[in-house]
Amino acid sequence: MKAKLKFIVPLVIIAFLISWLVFAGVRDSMVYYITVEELLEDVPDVYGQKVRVSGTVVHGSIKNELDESLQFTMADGKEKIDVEYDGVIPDIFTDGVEAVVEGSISTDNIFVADLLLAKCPTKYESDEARYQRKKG
Amino acid sequence: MKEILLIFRKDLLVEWRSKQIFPTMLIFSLLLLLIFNVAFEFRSDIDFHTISAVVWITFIFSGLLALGRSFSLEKENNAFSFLLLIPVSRSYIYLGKLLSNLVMVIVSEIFILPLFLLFFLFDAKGLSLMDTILPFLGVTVLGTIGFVSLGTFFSSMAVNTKLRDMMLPLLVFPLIIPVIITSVGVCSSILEGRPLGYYAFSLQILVCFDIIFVLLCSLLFEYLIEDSGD
Amino acid sequence: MKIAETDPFSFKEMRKALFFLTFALMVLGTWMTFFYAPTEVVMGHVQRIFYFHMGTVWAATVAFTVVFVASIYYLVKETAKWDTLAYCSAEIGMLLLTLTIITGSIWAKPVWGTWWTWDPQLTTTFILWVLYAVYLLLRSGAGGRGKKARYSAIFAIVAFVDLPVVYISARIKRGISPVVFGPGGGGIDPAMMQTLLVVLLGFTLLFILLLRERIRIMNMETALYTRGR
Amino acid sequence: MRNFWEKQSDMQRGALEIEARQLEKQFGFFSVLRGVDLNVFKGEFLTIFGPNGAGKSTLLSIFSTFIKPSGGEALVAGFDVFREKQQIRKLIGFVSHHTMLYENLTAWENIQFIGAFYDVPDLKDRCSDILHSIGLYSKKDLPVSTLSFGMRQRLAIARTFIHDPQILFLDEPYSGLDYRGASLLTSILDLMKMDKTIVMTTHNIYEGLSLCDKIAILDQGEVVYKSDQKPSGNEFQDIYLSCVRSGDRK
Repeated sequence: MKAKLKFIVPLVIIAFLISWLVFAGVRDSMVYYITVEELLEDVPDVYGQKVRVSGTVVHGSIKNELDESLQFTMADGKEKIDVEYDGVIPDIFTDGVEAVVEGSISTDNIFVADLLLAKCPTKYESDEARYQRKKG
Repeated sequence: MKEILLIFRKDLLVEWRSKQIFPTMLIFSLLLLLIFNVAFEFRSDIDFHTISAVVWITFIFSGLLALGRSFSLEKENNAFSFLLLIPVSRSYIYLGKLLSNLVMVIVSEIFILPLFLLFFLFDAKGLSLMDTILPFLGVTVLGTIGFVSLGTFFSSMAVNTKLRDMMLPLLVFPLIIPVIITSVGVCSSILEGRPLGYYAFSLQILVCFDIIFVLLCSLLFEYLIEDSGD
Repeated sequence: MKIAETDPFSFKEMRKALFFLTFALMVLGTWMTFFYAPTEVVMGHVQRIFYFHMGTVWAATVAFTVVFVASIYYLVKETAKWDTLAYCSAEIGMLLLTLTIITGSIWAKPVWGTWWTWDPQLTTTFILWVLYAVYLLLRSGAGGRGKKARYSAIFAIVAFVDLPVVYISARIKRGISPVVFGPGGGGIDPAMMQTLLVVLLGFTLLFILLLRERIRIMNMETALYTRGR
Repeated sequence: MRNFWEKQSDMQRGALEIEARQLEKQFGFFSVLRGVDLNVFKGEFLTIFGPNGAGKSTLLSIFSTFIKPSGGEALVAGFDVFREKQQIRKLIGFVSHHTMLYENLTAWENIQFIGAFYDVPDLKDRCSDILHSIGLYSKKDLPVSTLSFGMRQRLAIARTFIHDPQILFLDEPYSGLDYRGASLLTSILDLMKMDKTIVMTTHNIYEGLSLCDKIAILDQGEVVYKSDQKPSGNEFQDIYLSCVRSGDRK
């Protein structure tokens, strides 16, 4: 009995701690990216530092002309920032998509990105369903 | 409880007599320090996060060196077998070895840490004892408990495998990643001069990891050291 | 030496039935993936790899859970069959997880714009992969059979504690990987859901089929090796 | 100085001290012990012979609680090796050809470290008694690494008696010993067998036969020969060769 207890008590503690970690949430363990708002808060300390920022692409802001780099505005709540990017553009990159950019902000408040990632949607729907929803 | 202290005392006595592990760890750390500085081309603009990462890489590499050695010493003349004959719960044996390894690793870290901060931060401006050094040491102790608990556990496994000490980093590194992530994060926050509230949650997580690992390892130790004879 | 004796699951008919059922479901799942499931509105046809991706990651999860449970049983009972089960399951799980990472990568390149990024979910999956790579390595380097079995069982148990972290991490704030199901998830088109369920069932059966065959082979190897002892 | 080897006890022959019933051990798929039956009574000396890999060491490891058996039953001093390990550990001593000493500690520290785990009254006196009795008291403060091999071996054997175990397991104690060491060990064992239960495995036919009360031969995990009388050397060779199947296990 005593031997069993010696086994069970630690197991219960381990189980409790793991579930605490799961449910209390690993809140700040690793920030994969910051938001536009957080980025602008850190100005001017953040000039020249390499950061990863996420935001929504503002409708109609994408300028993608030949021989020039891609330019668009990324927003997040109230804050906005202009982004410049030269490289491969993800297929789903378009107006209203959530994007993640890696790079640094220059002193004239333009974000120069080395890498542009698009987040895939968390809601999967078919063409038809969206058409129906828009109609209704 | 008496048994844990007996094993702890014996281990420190063995190390005191042989003076093998401790100097090796120190010199190894200094060499790593040199290599990092050379690799960074003696730059002075290295950010706090990189410094914390470098410090932790050094702690873990030199720490694992000591852990591997501590069980090889037990295997000489099969001395460990005799320890297993003693009427003591096997988790006490584990806790005794854990305690002695902890003391050795932490003491060496206390020696290394000021050197690192000095070599990387040069002027050490803005480093106050209360706000930086002591919290840094506290986190170091917490992180070290996490990786030494797993390290002690798996080094007793590694010495019995064909690959011996080569196996130890393979077993330990992937498992201690949570500890590394958290410790490095907290250390860089401390260097940046953030208040305690900023990283308090990470500290809680770190304490959680420590408790989970120590409990799990002392539970499983009995199964680990059973002599399979082949 | 009668091989049949060493195979605890050797019911010939059941084996056949399982094989055909798995085959049928996999074919059906593939057909549904390409012809039944609607095209996703944002990502287009690329999104169809989602079903295969989910299938492999689900089966890998099942596999690693089996490794964990079998490892605990081995430590308690010390009978070889639990070790065989754990080992065979780990091998298949490793294969499935590798496929998961590859399909995920193929999916991420056009959609996100990169093959790999250190997003929390990707990182933890990678750690999981490394853990089981070490598990298989430990088996090759441990020494005798008894030691091999016990050491790898212990490692598997400790490693499994890392598994919950993998699943939390998808829910960590601000990952780039999608959280489709559960609270905070976006949801999924019903036809897509049906396809997914068929594929998941197919992969579960595929895992069971592979596991049984692998155990059979393992037992044959052992029978050969221990013959005449 | 009192000779501590001669400890009077009220033990009498007759009670069952060590018992194995259908003892099984598998390592993975390999059966190392298959249905071993053995009885040793209080005060008896059993010698187990057998070729390499017969399972002798495994059997002793099971009795001394290093290894958990896979099946069957084993009792040491009435305690079950599955469940009552700690009680057994208090009563037994174990000697092998490994010295199991810490090289960097002194002779005194080695003995005292082990003694501290048992509830030995007057530990210090006991330690010095032991060191006197093996003639190493003058060297008590030297690290073990500076002692000769014979001295270390003596120290290792003597250390086993720190808690005055009533049962002794000796796993190939003669291998690696030179002539002097071997004769010392024999004389110690000769004294010990007065009041202790001893099980020894050995390849050394002469020593094994001269000390024991009864013999057993183990081959491929099975007891192939058991006898309560000890045969002469020549008889034993005939028995051994007829019982042990030729050919290695692997």
